[in-house]
Amino acid sequence: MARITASVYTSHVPAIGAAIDLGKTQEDYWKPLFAGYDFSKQWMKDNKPDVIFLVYNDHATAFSLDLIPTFAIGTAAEYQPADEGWGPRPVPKVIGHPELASHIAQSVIQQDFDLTIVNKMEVDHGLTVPLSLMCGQPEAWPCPVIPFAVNVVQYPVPSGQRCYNLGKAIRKAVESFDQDLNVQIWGTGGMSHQLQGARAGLINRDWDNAWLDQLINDPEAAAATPHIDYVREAGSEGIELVMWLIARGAMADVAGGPAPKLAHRFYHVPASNTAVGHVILENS
Amino acid sequence: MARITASVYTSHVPAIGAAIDLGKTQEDYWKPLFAGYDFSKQWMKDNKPDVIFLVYNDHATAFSLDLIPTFAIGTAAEYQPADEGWGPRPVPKVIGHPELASHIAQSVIQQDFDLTIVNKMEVDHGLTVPLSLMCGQPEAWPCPVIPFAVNVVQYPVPSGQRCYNLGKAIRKAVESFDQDLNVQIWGTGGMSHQLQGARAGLINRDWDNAWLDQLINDPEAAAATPHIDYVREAGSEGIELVMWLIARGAMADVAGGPAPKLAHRFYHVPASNTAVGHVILENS
Amino acid sequence: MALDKPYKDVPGTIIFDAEQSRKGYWLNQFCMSLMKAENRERFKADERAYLDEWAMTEEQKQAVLARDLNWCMRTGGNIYFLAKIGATDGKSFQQMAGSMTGMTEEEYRNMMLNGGRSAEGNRYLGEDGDAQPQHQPQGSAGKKG
Amino acid sequence: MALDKPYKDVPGTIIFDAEQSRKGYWLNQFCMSLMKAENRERFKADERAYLDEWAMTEEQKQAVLARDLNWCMRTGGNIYFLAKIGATDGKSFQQMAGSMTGMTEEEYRNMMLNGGRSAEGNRYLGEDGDAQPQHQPQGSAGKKG
Ligand SMILES: [Fe+3]
Ligand SMILES: [Fe+3]
Repeated sequence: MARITASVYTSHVPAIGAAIDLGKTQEDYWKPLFAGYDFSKQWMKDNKPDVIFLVYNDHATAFSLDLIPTFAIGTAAEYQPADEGWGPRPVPKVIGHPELASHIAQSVIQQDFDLTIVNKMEVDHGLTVPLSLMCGQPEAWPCPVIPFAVNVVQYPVPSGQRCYNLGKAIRKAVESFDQDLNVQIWGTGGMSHQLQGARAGLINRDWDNAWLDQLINDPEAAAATPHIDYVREAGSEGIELVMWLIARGAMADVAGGPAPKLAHRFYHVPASNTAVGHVILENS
Repeated sequence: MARITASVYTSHVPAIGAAIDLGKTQEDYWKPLFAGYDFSKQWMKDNKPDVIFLVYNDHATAFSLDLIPTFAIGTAAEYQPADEGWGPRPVPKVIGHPELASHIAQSVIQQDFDLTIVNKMEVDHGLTVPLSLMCGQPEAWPCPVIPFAVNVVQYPVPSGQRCYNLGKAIRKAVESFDQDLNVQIWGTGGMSHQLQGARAGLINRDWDNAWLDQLINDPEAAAATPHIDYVREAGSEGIELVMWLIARGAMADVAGGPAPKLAHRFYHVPASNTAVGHVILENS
Repeated sequence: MALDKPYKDVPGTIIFDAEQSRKGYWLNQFCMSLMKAENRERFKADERAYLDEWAMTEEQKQAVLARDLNWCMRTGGNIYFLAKIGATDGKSFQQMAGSMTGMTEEEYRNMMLNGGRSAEGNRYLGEDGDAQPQHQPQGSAGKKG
Repeated sequence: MALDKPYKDVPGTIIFDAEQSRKGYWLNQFCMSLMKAENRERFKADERAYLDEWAMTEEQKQAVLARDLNWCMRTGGNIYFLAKIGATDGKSFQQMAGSMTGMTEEEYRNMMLNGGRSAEGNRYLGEDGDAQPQHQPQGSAGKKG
């Protein structure tokens, strides 16, 4: 039986990808940020998963305004890093897990989540930057990845509660897969940031950390955060945090199991326009 | 306030489109079928809607295996009839209703239906054949149409219950639209047919009519029909009937209003491989 | 436990699920390409050469060249995709569906005019209806045997 | 009653909803085209000619030519789409975001290094924070006034 062993949460700022790709991680600006992921890189080696279910959002890359899926699951064999305008990131291609992805799609649709199934897609920084942060610069990513894209670009985006409930459905789906697989679920994006208008650059350290406390210890409360709170308190792009709730909803305690172990927690301002948050939770 | 005044249900067999386009409607084979829609064409003139919300499925036309949305709503200004391999049907282009469509999308997503929003799409016989059956061969369709495509091609398709609940959400969405619009909702596809394998040509007149009875008088029961019953009793393509439940769920009685008036009911075998069912229900 | 697939015991029927979809991906994508008139022309001009542009298995290509829709379906084809081949050949959906039963066009058309195939005996594998494996092919092709 | 849009009272912020999306459709689709290197080259070679290939309004074209991202957003642009213009110009997301505040690059960078813009006074229109309309443009450009 497949099982979800841990969840990882991290911001996915494009400038972090550029810093890694351009060899700037030891510069004064970036050093404290990457230091926060030293633990995580070692943890990834010690806790290598068989598959990563990676929740992220597409940033007008694979999906234009022609077609905007609320939830899209990648069931393809592989995904190329996209050219977002600066040229594609020099990172390995992403190998998928079609069997598990199709299985999860089937199970989750039967649990009344109206997924879009995607067999051809390029992946942008939303997916590749978390991999870089957690795995460094390997020749190949350590395991297959199932991309799961959430619309947080055009309103209305799914509610935090919907995302949290989806996480519960994903856990059930994973646990009904025949093969014995160690699956991690990652929630990415956030934390507070606003990339637009006169209010660009908004950061809310107190709100972010209170939300992290809730995410870890009282996820039902975090899931109840209304959209407008994200916008008002964490900036218009802070809404990306709903994606963390998908990963959190898939943890064992939500289904009546023991509380997860907090393996790591990190917070840093700034990375470009953004507050970076990062948490690792392990199921016991 | 916009309101749903009636729902229309009809099969959308491609051969019916071909019979119309090639002027064969008065041939012996087709005459009894089209006679069943004489009432409906007059009814459409007497009950001209401002907008038709047209639930149908794409038959590997706009959506390939690259991307399969469970539910896709068209918010575009217009849609061209597709070339499904025989050349495009010689019918008018379909004019959309972007404002109402976007409004419904927003409302329904906030009611936890995970729609895909589509701004560029060609429409196939699933959408154009019902228009031809109900409107004949006009220079232009009588009103704007919002295409709503349901995946019934690749399993798992959404359950009948999910579709029925979606109908309820669509009714709420329509009723929260500011403009005073007369909206019809059409559910298309079905009834019993199987287009594949040694079992091709399956028709189940008794089952179809019992299901129609339920659809009209006990829609909760119709919505509870499991997928496997459609396949076993109504053929592998009979599953299209789940789309009728979206239209039925949007009727007033489902939300506590009075029972709808049965304006018309018709059943005919065969049209090519298919049993044709057709119902018109009016809200009082 | 794996997902429930209750549709595996229906005779003469392949449900197009994720497993079939994976198997038939390139076959079905090839079919989609026939929605463009210029591709239909290129396919008709040299079927083999056109098929070789696609990452299909050799068996899938043979099944297409043979216009054996049952064979196409076993290799992952879906009828709505395969219909683009029929459309390219100028065939109707009734001709395509009928071709999968072993009946002649006339036999299949008459069956439909007489109310279609009965569900009796055709609901579960192991019954004795005309769609069951032990009764294939049907129609005059079947009666020859 | 119409749908609730509680996000209309946040200062210096345009939420990209269906209404904005309809307004900005061609502007944003033009931006998407810049994800191909050859289109970036063509755009750079003759911006006006390239823009004229798209069904954008004249105002949208002017806003792009002026590289005024606030103006682009008012005409329906979304920042993730508009970012492709910045990428074509070799700009970072920080440079793009900063350009919308009226601050110089250095001022904006320093604000971020000092912990970013505070939410205080910037939650509701009508408060007195630095993102409020009465305090635009910000930074040295603002101080000149
Ligand atoms: Fe992001
Ligand atoms: Fe159909």
